[in-house]
Amino acid sequence: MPDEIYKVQLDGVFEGPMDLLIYLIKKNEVDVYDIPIALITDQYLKYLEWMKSMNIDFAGDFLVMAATLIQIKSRMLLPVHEDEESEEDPRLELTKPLLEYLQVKSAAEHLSARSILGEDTFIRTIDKEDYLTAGEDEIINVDLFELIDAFKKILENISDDQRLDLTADRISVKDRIAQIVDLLEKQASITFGELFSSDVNKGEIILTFLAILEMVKLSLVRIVQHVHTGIIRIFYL
Amino acid sequence: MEDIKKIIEALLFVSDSSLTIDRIKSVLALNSTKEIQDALSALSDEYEARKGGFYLHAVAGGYQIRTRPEYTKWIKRLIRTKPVRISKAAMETLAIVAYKQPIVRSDIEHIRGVDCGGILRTLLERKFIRILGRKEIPGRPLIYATTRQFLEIFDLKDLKDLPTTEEIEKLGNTADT
Amino acid sequence: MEDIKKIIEALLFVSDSSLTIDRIKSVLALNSTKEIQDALSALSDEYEARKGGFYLHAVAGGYQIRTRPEYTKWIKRLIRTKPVRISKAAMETLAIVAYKQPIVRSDIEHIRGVDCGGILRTLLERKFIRILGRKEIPGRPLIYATTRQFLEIFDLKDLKDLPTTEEIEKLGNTADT
Repeated sequence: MPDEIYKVQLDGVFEGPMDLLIYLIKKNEVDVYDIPIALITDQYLKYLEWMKSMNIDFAGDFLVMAATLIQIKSRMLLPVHEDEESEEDPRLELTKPLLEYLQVKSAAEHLSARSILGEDTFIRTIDKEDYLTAGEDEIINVDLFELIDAFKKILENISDDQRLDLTADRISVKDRIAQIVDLLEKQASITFGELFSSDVNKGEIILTFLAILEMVKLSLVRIVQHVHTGIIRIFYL
Repeated sequence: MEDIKKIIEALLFVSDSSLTIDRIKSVLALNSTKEIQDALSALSDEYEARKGGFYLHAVAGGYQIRTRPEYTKWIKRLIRTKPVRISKAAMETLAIVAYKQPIVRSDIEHIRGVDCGGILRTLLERKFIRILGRKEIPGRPLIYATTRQFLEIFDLKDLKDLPTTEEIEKLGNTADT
Repeated sequence: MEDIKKIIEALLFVSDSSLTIDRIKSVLALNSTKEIQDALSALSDEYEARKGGFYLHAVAGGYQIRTRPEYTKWIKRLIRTKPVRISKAAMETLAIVAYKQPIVRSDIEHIRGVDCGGILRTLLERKFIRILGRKEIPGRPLIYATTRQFLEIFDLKDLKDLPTTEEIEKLGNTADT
């Protein structure tokens, strides 16, 4: 076994536990639908041991799979009662994901085998600048990833305490502010009642309230309460 | 007609992605789809007749001028650019996104059995995949899907052009034996 | 000879700069300059005869396929119309506004470390951002935020759909492919 593993090693370390399992199944020429669980578990664990002895780092996923294998193996050892015929083969837990992964592997191979642009065929690469008059610098296509990427690069250059306010909550408040501004742009003022009527849950109400507070702080709005009716109205400044 | 053909040829020559008929229509401010279709097929016929270094290819719902595969060897000698080369792990992840889209990261990782964060980032960067939005489940994870560029790179007219997994398996089985 | 012409056409087609005869010679591993010259003039004659969207241009001691100037107008329309294009500096500024909104100019400039006046104006003109109001601090600076159009362009339902910074970081660094 160690020799064989060494050979495998030359082909590259296994990407994950599924990769290793599929290798073992192919090597032993066994049926995915009828996996000799004891044999495969044994070889799987030996491989992990070998990786450890070679000081090769491997992800925790390998250990999770090892636990799964051992569990299936022990369930297989339990006596099957006549009346429990309908019980699922414990190995199905392994077969289903293995089949799915095998499908993915074939699909990936199919993609690799296609005629790939930039590899098997080429298009013209032209300098768009020739056609642009404005002195704009490097032009990129707008795409959400570009936006995230731009922000990630900025983040790398700012200190930690400045980034604390970038959690999902803060973004929700910002979102609510944008919605309120949209409303105010249409009608200049809005009552508290109108603003909260659509809010069904507590979280939403708090969010709206936080948004209004933030807007007041930013002097985006002015809040006025009518002396007689008690109606609170928000004015867009 | 003659002129439209020439303009379209010039457009095809500078476009870095495949041009849809709708796009050509809006650039030319034309209403007639037929005129554009006729010009495109006339161009294609011409390129086939002269059998030059390039041809008109229908891909990603549009049209693109590409070099003929028989000259790849020479082109590679000229432009020593980084080849597209995609790692096996990246290709597997891309295949999962392509076949199961829209899909969230945890589902991809469930299938592959390993962390895919770095690979997803690479695929995003190379514009093979994009973020579609968020899934309305706890944690509101990001949803991934393939891009138009993915279709262009892998020479697909549309997503339906991808063979089904059963079709691939049949191909694989015959190749194995 | 026929073949050399086609190969050269494919090379000219993909090259982003002009090709010298020496360069072509080395790619084709040919000794004869004449053969290449003949192929080039045959190509040029062909392009002139068909009067298509492009021609062979001799520049800086080399050759290049170029689109005919009479179609520049259309090409500009193609490049300028969608897909939306934006400069890198503008993208950075837009990212700051998107994630830190509502935000004033001085804060944006503090993060980017450079003047952003011109870029903000462009982003306003293109309706990516809008002015929310003025901050009640000395100088009463303008407060910026993104627009509905911004969401549409980036295919976001709302601002909550923007990946959070933690998510961005969790994606980790680009994996080697």
